[in-house]
Amino acid sequence: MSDFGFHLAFWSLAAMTLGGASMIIISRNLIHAVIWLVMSMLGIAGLYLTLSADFIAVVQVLIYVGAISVLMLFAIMLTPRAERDNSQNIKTGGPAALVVLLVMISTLWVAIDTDWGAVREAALTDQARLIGESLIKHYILPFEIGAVLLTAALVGAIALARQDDEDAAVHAASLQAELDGEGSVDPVNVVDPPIAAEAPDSEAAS
Amino acid sequence: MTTADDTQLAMQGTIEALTTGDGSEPVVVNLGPQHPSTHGVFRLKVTLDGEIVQDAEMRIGYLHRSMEKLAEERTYTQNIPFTDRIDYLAAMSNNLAYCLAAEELLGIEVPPRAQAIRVMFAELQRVASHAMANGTFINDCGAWHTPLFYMFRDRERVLDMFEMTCGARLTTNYMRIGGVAFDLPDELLPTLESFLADMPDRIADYEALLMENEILHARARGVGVISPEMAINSSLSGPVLRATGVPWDLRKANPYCGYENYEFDVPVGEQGDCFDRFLVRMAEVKESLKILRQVVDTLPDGPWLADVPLHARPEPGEAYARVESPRGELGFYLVSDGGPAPYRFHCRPPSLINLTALKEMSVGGTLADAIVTLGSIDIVVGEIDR
Amino acid sequence: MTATYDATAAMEIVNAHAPGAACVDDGVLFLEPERLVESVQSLRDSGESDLVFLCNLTAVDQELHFEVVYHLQSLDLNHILQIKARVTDREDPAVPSLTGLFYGAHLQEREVYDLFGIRFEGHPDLRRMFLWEGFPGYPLRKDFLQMPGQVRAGLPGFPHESEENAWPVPGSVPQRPMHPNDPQPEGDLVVAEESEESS
Amino acid sequence: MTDLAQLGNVLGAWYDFRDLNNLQRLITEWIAEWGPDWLASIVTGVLGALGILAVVGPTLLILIWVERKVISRFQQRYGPNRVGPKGLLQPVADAVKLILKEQLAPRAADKLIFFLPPVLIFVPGILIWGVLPFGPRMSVADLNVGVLFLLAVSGTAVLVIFMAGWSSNNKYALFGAMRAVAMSISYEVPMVLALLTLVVFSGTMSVNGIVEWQQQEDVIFILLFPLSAIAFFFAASAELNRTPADISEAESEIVAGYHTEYSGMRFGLFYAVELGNTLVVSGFIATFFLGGWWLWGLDQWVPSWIILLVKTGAVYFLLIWTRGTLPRLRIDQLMSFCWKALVPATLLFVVVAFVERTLLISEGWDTTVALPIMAVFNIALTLGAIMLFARVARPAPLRRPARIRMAGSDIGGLRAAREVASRREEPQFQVGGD
Repeated sequence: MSDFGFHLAFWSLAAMTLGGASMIIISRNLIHAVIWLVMSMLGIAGLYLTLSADFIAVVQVLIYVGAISVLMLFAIMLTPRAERDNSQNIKTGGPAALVVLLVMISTLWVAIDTDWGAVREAALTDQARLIGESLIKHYILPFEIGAVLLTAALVGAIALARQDDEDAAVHAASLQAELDGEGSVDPVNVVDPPIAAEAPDSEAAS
Repeated sequence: MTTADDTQLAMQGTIEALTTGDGSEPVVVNLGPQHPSTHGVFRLKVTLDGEIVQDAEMRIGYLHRSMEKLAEERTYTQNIPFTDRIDYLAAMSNNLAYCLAAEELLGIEVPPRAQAIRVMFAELQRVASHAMANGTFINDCGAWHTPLFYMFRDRERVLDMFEMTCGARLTTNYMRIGGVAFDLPDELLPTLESFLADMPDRIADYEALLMENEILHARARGVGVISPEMAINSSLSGPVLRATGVPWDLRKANPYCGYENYEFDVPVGEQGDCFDRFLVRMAEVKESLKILRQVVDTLPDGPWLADVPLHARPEPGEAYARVESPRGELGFYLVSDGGPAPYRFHCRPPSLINLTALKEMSVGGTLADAIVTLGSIDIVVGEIDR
Repeated sequence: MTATYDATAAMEIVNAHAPGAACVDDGVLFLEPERLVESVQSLRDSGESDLVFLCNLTAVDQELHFEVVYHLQSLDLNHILQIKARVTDREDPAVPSLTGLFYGAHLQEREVYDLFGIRFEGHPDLRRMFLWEGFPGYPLRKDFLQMPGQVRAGLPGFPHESEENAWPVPGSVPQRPMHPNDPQPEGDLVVAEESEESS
Repeated sequence: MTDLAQLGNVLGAWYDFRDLNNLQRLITEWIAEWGPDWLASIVTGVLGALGILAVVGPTLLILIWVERKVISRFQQRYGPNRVGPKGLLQPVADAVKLILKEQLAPRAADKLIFFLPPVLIFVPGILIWGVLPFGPRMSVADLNVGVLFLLAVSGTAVLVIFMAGWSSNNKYALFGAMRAVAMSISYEVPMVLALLTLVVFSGTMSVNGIVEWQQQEDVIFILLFPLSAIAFFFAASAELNRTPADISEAESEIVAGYHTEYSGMRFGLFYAVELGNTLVVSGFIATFFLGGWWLWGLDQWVPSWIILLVKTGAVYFLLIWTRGTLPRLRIDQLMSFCWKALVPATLLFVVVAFVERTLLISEGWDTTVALPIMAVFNIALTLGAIMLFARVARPAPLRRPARIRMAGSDIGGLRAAREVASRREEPQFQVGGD
């Protein structure tokens, strides 16, 4: 890969990644935010590719784009509609921005300060095999610990996903109150807008 | 789209779901009036929790033409074409039921040849109607139109026979008070013979294709179940009732047009689920073919229309005549005040009354089950709304 | 062959449970609307009549009163019985609902309510079915959209028949000759074309 | 005969048409003579993409015709036969109609996200072709992680479908999208496991590597791992939204699923990509399980890509066949079939593959003897697993047969019903059951 092609790829991918990341913060709609996140993830996957890490790139797409983002979308769809607004985060984001800025500066400082031993020779051709072998041969213990941890997480998730009756009761009570007071609801306002006004999230999750 | 009572309904559903410990919000989904599986302008409003149907409410009337009122201003003969439009997939049966009621009012004896022809066309209509019902039912189960097209072949042949007899395919207007409008054309009997010769093979094809189809079993077995007690209490009739195991067939119980002279059997199901309805219809087609065979073999000669004045004025009185239409008990209740037109013209629509139990059958199942159940009831919206 | 169940026998069964609730008039069993439910229940539950199947439920507008007509069928004994209930109040006609006895009455009663305006008291979901809520009037009543001067709704007679009932009196419903070859009405009948021009 | 052979030699000397890669190599070598080498790699990429588009575009049009024609034949009708000879121009006419049609968007739709999916859906739809080897050196990118790439790219399509369904602001569309997502997540598991069998056994994650392994060992994978092939076929048809698993666009239930609100060419794009995906997945099934471009030496004589296309066509025909024949399963049945039948079965075969691979590599069994034995063993195991599933995992209502009895002279109500039901004799008609 010549320098020009490399630079072209790097800068466009970097722009894609960072642009997507900023749009996550800016967009008010959580679903939009997830879609920008996906764009950012794809940019990162592309960056991996420019570093000849094709296995990592593909795994990035497989896991983050294909799985994690879908998981996030599911989580959003399962959230009550009122809590799906991204706008409050912007208002209370001052201190958070400060923290993020500090982290970013320190990371940048470390990145610039470190003497990166650039790989000049040809890229590894069989990374998947190497990664697999090192996982199974050299790092078998951490690998197994990770597996056990994930299994535990899976079981825990199922246990947590069981319905919490108290929450439901509170929610039901508030809805009932709303319904009781609904005698005076102006039917003109109720026809149609509930969906139209709330934009595309009709309720439901299968 | 959402209306005020939709919203209220949804909220009520939410509250119910939350208090019963299942925390998801219900959705109201309209199946119809324009929807691929409602077979007409029929609207089923289902409240869904995820995919589970919590409530099913039907909204009908999109095809309401007020036929019962219109019929009060037409003479008895002029009303016959209306009956075609009531159940346009079984026009012959409707013609027949109405003519039987009018004949009862007028006290007319129908010649034997006309009776046999009536039986012939009523049974042909049953074959055609069941072909349509079973085909669309499999379509509602998600098949990609193939069984439907297979069954349309048979229906097509029946409709061809209608066409050569009375010139119309769908809205036949063939029966008359006192008989039938035309005698059988010469080419009909050979056509019918070849039809009867081909059908057993066809039915064997369908059985091979559908009856042992595991996916069809999975979709239709144990779905839309109704008990025989509930079926009787809900006034269900036709294959829906017989699928529950109740052997009630008006052709046997109250023979008309000389059905008592023909040998046939009444198939009944066991579970009362959608698959049994499908099987009962399949078996009924076979029985109809049996009847047709006998009709062809014993077709009497003679006049095909009794001498009935076109301007018939029945004595004041009333009549309730019913036939076993492909969809169930189809009755016509006529009241005469001695005038030229019926004073009251009422049709007992099997499609509408069979829908009574739709909610019972579909609540608790999934959305897909509700569609299959609706398909298995075999509705004709023209008959529901009239 | 389905037999017609003897109305007198049915009357005896009903009167045994609800004395005086039933009477037979011209071979037809009439039930008193107030005690309709218990009367029909006795007919349904009695092993003798066994009328378990509600075939048909409809109504007839008899101009002065409504008749609600029930056809009840026994499947096992294979007989059918016609029952009528007279509703005399034309302003607010009401009969008790049979939905408690027959689930199958649900839609049929709604239909009658929709088209005749007869309320079925106790029906869990009595709304209009074919027509929309707020539709003016009840179409199957004989006085629905009756034109002033018209003697009664319906077809008064055949064209070739006697003079007085041949065609509507002038000023009533404008009618078009059914067919050009049909005998054309005489007199100053308002024909359709003319009425279109005048209106 | 000799003339033909000579002609073949002449042609082969100038340009070996069995391998279209030669053409591309000629071009890159020519560019390398005068241009910078980044230009060569860009031109190679563009050429590959153009090549795919040039294949995919017309193929899609033909496929629409083929599918409609074949389905019509299944359904005893002619199919399109008005536009052009044998109706061949029907897809073109349809495309023109779709392009000219007004493109509607619901007023309450999320406009940006609503407009993107028809375009975005093309990205995975085209990318996935990149790793399909049409010949020994004929794939746009012979990635070392080709199998993983295939899964990753096909996984992203779900996101686009979700965007389409959610942004339409239509309940049918949302239902379709959620069903598609749930289905895709579930069926990715048996799909991955089925491919894992091959990867473990052949020891490579390159798609071409898997074909080469089959070529080297003279065996096709469907013989070695039939259950994986079946599972992959079913999972693929589920991911492709084809009957019996087309619940995300189940016509009789949710109208058209996620693309209910798309009209005109927007719908056309979804439709085209769906067909294209069907074709490419057929190609991958042919590649993974039927030996791809290789066919017991025939690939020496016939261009490899023709062999692949023929195999692809066979698999595609199978997909059309199932679509034309079978009804649709319900979503819960599909889910339980996936998690309770396909996943354990494919997992079992992963274990089997591990063991057999160990026997071959570590124990040094002779492949010419061992592979046939393993094939027989695996086929027997597959049949056993299917039988076991049919016996044990069958849902309860299906285990009783459905019976139709003839009422005979018993006509009546409940009493007659009891009488008919209590009759000893065999029912007239009985289907299903164990």
